[in-house]
Amino acid sequence: MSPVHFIAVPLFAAFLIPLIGKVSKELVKIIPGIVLLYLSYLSISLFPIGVNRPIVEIIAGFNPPFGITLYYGPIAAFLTTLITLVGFVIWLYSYKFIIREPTEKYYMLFMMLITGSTGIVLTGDIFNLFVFFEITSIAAYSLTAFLRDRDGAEAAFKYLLIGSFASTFFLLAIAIIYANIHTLNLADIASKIKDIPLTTRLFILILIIIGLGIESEMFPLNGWAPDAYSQAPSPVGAVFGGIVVKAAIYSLMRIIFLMFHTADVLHFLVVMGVITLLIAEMSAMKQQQIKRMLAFSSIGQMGLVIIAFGVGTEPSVRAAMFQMFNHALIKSLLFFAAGYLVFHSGSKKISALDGLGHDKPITSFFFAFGALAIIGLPPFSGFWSKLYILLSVADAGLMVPVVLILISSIIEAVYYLRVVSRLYFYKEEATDVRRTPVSGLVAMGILTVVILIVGFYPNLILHWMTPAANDLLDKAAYIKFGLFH
Amino acid sequence: MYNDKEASKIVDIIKNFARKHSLWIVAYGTGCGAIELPPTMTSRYDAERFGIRGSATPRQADVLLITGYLSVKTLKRVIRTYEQMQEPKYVIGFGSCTINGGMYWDSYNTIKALDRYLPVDVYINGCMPRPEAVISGFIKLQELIAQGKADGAKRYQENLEWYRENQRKVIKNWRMPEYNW
Amino acid sequence: MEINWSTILGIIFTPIIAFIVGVTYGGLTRVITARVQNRYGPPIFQNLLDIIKLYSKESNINHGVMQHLGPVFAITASVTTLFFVPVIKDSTVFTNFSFHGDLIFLLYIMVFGSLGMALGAGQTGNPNSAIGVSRGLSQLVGYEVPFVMALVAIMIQFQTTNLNDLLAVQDHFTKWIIFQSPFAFLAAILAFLGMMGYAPFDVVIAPAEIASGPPSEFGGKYLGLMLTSRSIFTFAKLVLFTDIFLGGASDFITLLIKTFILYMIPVLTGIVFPRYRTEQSIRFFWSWPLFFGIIAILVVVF
Amino acid sequence: MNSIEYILFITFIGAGLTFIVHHALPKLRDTLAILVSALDLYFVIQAISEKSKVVLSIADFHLIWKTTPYNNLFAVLIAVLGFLTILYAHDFMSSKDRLGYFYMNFLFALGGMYGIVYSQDFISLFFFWEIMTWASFLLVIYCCKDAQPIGLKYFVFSAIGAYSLLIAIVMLYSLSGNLELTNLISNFSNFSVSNQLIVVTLLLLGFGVKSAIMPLHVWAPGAYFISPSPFTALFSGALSKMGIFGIGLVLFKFAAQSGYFSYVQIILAWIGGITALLATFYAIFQTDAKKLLAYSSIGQLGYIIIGLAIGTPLSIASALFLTILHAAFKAMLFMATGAVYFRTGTTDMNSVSGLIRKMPFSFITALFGIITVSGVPPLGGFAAKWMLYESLIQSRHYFLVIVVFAASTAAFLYLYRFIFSLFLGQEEKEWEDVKEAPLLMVIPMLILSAFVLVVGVFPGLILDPISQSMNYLGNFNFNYETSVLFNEWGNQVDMQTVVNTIGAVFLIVGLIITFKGFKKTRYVSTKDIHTSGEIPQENENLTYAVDFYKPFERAIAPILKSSIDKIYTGIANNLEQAFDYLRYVYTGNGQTYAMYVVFFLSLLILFAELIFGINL
Repeated sequence: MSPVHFIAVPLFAAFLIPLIGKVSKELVKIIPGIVLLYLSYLSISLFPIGVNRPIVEIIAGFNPPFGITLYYGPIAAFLTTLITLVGFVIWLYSYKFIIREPTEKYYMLFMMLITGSTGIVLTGDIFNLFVFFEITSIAAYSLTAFLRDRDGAEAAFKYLLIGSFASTFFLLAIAIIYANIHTLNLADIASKIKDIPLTTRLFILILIIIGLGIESEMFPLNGWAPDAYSQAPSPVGAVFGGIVVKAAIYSLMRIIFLMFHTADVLHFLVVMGVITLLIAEMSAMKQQQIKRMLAFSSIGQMGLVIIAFGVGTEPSVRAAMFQMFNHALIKSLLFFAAGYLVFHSGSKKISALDGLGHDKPITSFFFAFGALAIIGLPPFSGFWSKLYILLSVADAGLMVPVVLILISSIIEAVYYLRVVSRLYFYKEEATDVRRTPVSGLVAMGILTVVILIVGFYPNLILHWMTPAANDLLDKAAYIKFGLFH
Repeated sequence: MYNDKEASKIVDIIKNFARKHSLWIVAYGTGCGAIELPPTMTSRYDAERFGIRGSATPRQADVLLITGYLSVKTLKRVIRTYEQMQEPKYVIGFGSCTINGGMYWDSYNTIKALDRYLPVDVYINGCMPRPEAVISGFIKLQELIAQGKADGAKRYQENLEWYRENQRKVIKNWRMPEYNW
Repeated sequence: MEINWSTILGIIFTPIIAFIVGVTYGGLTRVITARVQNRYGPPIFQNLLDIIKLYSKESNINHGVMQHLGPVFAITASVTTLFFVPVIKDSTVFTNFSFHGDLIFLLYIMVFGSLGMALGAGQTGNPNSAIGVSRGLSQLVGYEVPFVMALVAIMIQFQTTNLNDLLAVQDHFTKWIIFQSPFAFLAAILAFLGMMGYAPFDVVIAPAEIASGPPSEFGGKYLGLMLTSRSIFTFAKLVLFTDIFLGGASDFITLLIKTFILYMIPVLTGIVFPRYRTEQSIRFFWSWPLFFGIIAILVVVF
Repeated sequence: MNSIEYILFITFIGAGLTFIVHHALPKLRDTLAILVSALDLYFVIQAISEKSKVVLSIADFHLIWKTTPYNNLFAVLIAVLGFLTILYAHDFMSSKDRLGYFYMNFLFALGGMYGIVYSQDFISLFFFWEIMTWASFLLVIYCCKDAQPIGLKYFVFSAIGAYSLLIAIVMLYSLSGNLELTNLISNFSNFSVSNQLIVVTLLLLGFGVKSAIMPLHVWAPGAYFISPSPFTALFSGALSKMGIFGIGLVLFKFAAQSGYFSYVQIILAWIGGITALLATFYAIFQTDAKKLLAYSSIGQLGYIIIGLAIGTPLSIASALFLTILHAAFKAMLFMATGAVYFRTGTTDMNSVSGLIRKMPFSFITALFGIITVSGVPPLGGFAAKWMLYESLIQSRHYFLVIVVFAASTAAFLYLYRFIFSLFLGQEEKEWEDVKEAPLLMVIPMLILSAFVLVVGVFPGLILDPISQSMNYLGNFNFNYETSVLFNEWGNQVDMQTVVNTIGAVFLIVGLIITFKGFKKTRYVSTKDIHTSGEIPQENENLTYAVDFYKPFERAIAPILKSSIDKIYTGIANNLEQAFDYLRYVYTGNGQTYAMYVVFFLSLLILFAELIFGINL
């Protein structure tokens, strides 16, 4: 029972699934569920340990800095829990949603994606990070094109194009680092980074920012996102919004806080975050397709998270984590609901949603709920994280970002509420009532309940955020644990 | 002390005195007679001396002044106006046309004798009667009122059927609201 | 409030006197008008005869309870106004409740009647009545503003809102407020023209246009009641102005003289002027009277 | 568990339950809602006596609720109005659908308001402020498709207000580490003047939006117009009072400490005055009863804001008095209008007319309502207006008092228009078979009518709690008796004498006029009028309704030209256009995206030193 399972088990499952697919289709559908259930159980059971004292696993006997280590600290614990839980819910949703053959491929890619993202979160080695990154991205590319239609293929190609930029630059950065200080262990790099001459370090920083910024949807590197989100099947959208991006942002922040933790870099992050937020929300305003709208909205949310990270104080990082958590849940809920709404209305257009509130009352209710939650209205969980971000940003004395964030959230409110009122009030009579499959409803129900509970007891999450934030901010501790445990 | 019969008599005297000295006329300016009213009211023959003045609506008026011939169409309006007035109310037929049709004696669409359709209290003959005549007519009416003999309204009530009959005879499209008491 | 005989006497006699004086003034108006138009004119008690005649009408009609109550509202307002104005300066009988109310109360109770009247006229369903009411209310907004300005100026100047205090202030004729703040007087008297509703401000009851407007459906006892309340109200307003500007009156003779002089202002203007259109009269009230009012206030401030 | 906990708990749980009950067994839904509001009322009364306090630790904040006289005043207002409106809603809404939704949001709004008034710290205030906002938003868009843009406008403006509140809150937090009211009040004087001003301005802005002060009022007419009448009554009566509540708190707890208080007062007072005047002018030319009432209530809130801003004891008293009274009479008027709507299906003043004999109780309610609004004695409105004028004059605001007086005189116009068009005038054939509203709708109206009458005679009854809450706001003392009001120069007006006089004369004359010639006095229909002898046809329209105040409109034409609403709409449209262009940053073309990446890279490399600095 060790963090390794987080990577090994889904990877193994991923390889197993096609073989089983030959035997029975049903089993294929079941297995990921079991795996994710196990992983969530594992993550929850490991959680207290990881939070108290980081577990450092050593792969294949070599001690760090030579061997590959897994660093299971508080933040890793938190993120793995988040990933596995959201993953489980997504599986629950996909169970009835992904009816299109070949399902085993879908689940295999899904498992690989889980593997990759948990790996990104866990690994303590930068090259290993790159590898997991590739796993994730490749899985993501192929999931984007899963529907095998024209738009999907196009979106996947764009994603691949931009993604290849990302991996190239990231790899280049790693190469330069290795060439200079002959190590790949993050902790080790963090301790030695100062030996690299300044210009080289700047170059590395730029390469990393671009390489990881692409995956974490930083403007202007996020061109792939809207297409990928909107063309991929809905659960995949949830996967992107809930898992991939979170992992990417985590890795970006981890590297920046470890190696380039200076005021200027943080300011740069804040500025980029604000730009990302504003531009994303503004472009979301007039979108025609609902899933594109959701995509832009989640880019905006990422901008918010980047701002909060960029402020770089302990409460702000805490707030950022909390926001990541809320966003993962709420955006998944929205994607789930939107998935069935689109599926039912038979068109991706928002204008086609008129009066669906009467045809699909429960799904529409979930969508409305998610909309209210993501705008940041009480008593939903979104309110607290937004409040905390604002408080922390203001505490750092940055009033301008506060105002801009609020303006952006007014815009957000406008376009979400437009959709909601379309759902309920644009057509009064129900045309044909169709049921959403139980598994989907259960998935959405779970998310809703969690959102409400967290909305009323934010401490449930916040309580664990403080150590996580410290883990991210406290470079010395990371080096200490990462190198000699 | 007076017994209440005499008391009521005294009250009647006061009432009649007041009525006599304040006659508000609603002048129904049909035909040519209307032209005689302005001189009657204005400075030359100042009729206000006798408390005579025009009133804006039949609700406030006491005297209905029919100046000249009445075509059948007009009769309808006149009847309506008369019935909207408050009692006691008086009608003055003004000019020969109201008496016997005057120069319209053989016209196909004027009424000849106003008395068959509305209870006239005082006629002023002449074509046209001069303002002096008009004023003397008013004074005659005042005398009648003082003696309590100007009971046109009462007559109209009592012989309503007769009046209605006559009215219906000339007015073909009879669409009048009932005159409820 | 303590009941004593002087109060009761005042309550009984004030309205009667007010009625008689008001009616006589009404008659005088007609006589004077006649004289100006080179006529002989009616007897001076003509209005009294009219009112008695109207009461003695045998049949009456109404269009519903609001029309029935409209004139009652009117007379309530006028009598109440009268009761809250000290008719005779520091006499125990004729300063009825003037200590229990003040100018602002008077401002409001004065519109009370016209609003009640408007409700009554409204129920008749006669378009002319509605038009008259709309004109009247519009004009009300016109002349209330300068009037209030004048009153505010005076209130601030003498630090009181009670009429008796104002009377106490102007104990000698040099201290009359008409001399102390003439601009306030100008504003108020111009507003007074509108208040009395004689030409050129008689847009409300414009007999030739809208068949006497609001009262056009009122006849018999209702009209009589309206005329009664109008007589009383005229007197009340005159007394109010006398108290505010002309230092009140300590006996009836002075009261009659002062009120008569005041009364002649609207009457004489009314005789010689044609009628304004409604918006013209509103604009008039918002031009010169407003200007005088502002001057009055500024004079007080600096 | 003490009363406040009960109140919040019951209301929110009740809200959820009604929604569920609506789907399970709809019969009980209304009863449940009424029960909840009744319980709230009971516990609010309880809370007054027991002085309860709640501290709830949530997300490392302490949310504090406490009963102070000021809070109780508003809480009672909300509770009573909520109870009556829900009672009214039972019949009014009976024919509608989505009732679970309606009642749930109704109770959520109520709960939000309770949370606001009892809150003693800014987090809980904001928390419930937002709940109230979205609940009311959902009720505004309740009816139909047309309501959507209006509701959105309402939400956007509320959001602007709420977020300016939030910015202020955030500033306060960063300035003085916590958000408890008592704490902030004591620390406030330590802040720098600029900070004080900014915070106060933002707070006033935030609260001002809800109470629809002039430049930010544009949401109100639409929202009041489109929302279902029972909620409109609550909306204008209680919900907009939350703004007043906040403004009072800000002015006398915070702004009073800063050196610039007098300027704030002047500016706010004039804003209130202009609001009152312009809103009245706009109200005069409305053709829909509910829009008219909406503008009217904007104007009334203008008076209240003036009263608060002037800040003399009498003026504050008048403001709070008017707050309570406005809740009552505006509820009455909206309920009466709702009753008309319930029976005729429209509130268009050009089409409805002559309902007085069909709906006498609604007429009486409307009559009392307009008399109270106009401030004519003997009803409650007079006391409030009187105190306001006196305080304005005695605090030497000469021209403001003129503005206010002009506004309240002009108010007669729209009030008469309202009652004339709906109830008086020609009794058209179209509305022959209209009946009086059902009992449960009439009862609340009559209760409120009785209330304004009693308050008119004995203003002291209301002035007692008001003076207590004023002592909470600061040491404001003023002189009054149960039925006598005094101004600061010692002049008095004795309501009882007034009422006795008026009553006596009215009674005597009324009896005389009724019984003189009783037999020969008869009722005639409104068709039997002086029409120069012409006999009006059955379908002939004799109603004078369209362009009722044309002459006045001509007189004040220049004022009406400007419309703030247009400006806002223009801004919104232009912004949307801009966004529409801006979204083409994402061309959907892979090469462009790749180009972005390259550009960004080159940018960073070029300005690396500049951006990331040298101390990396």
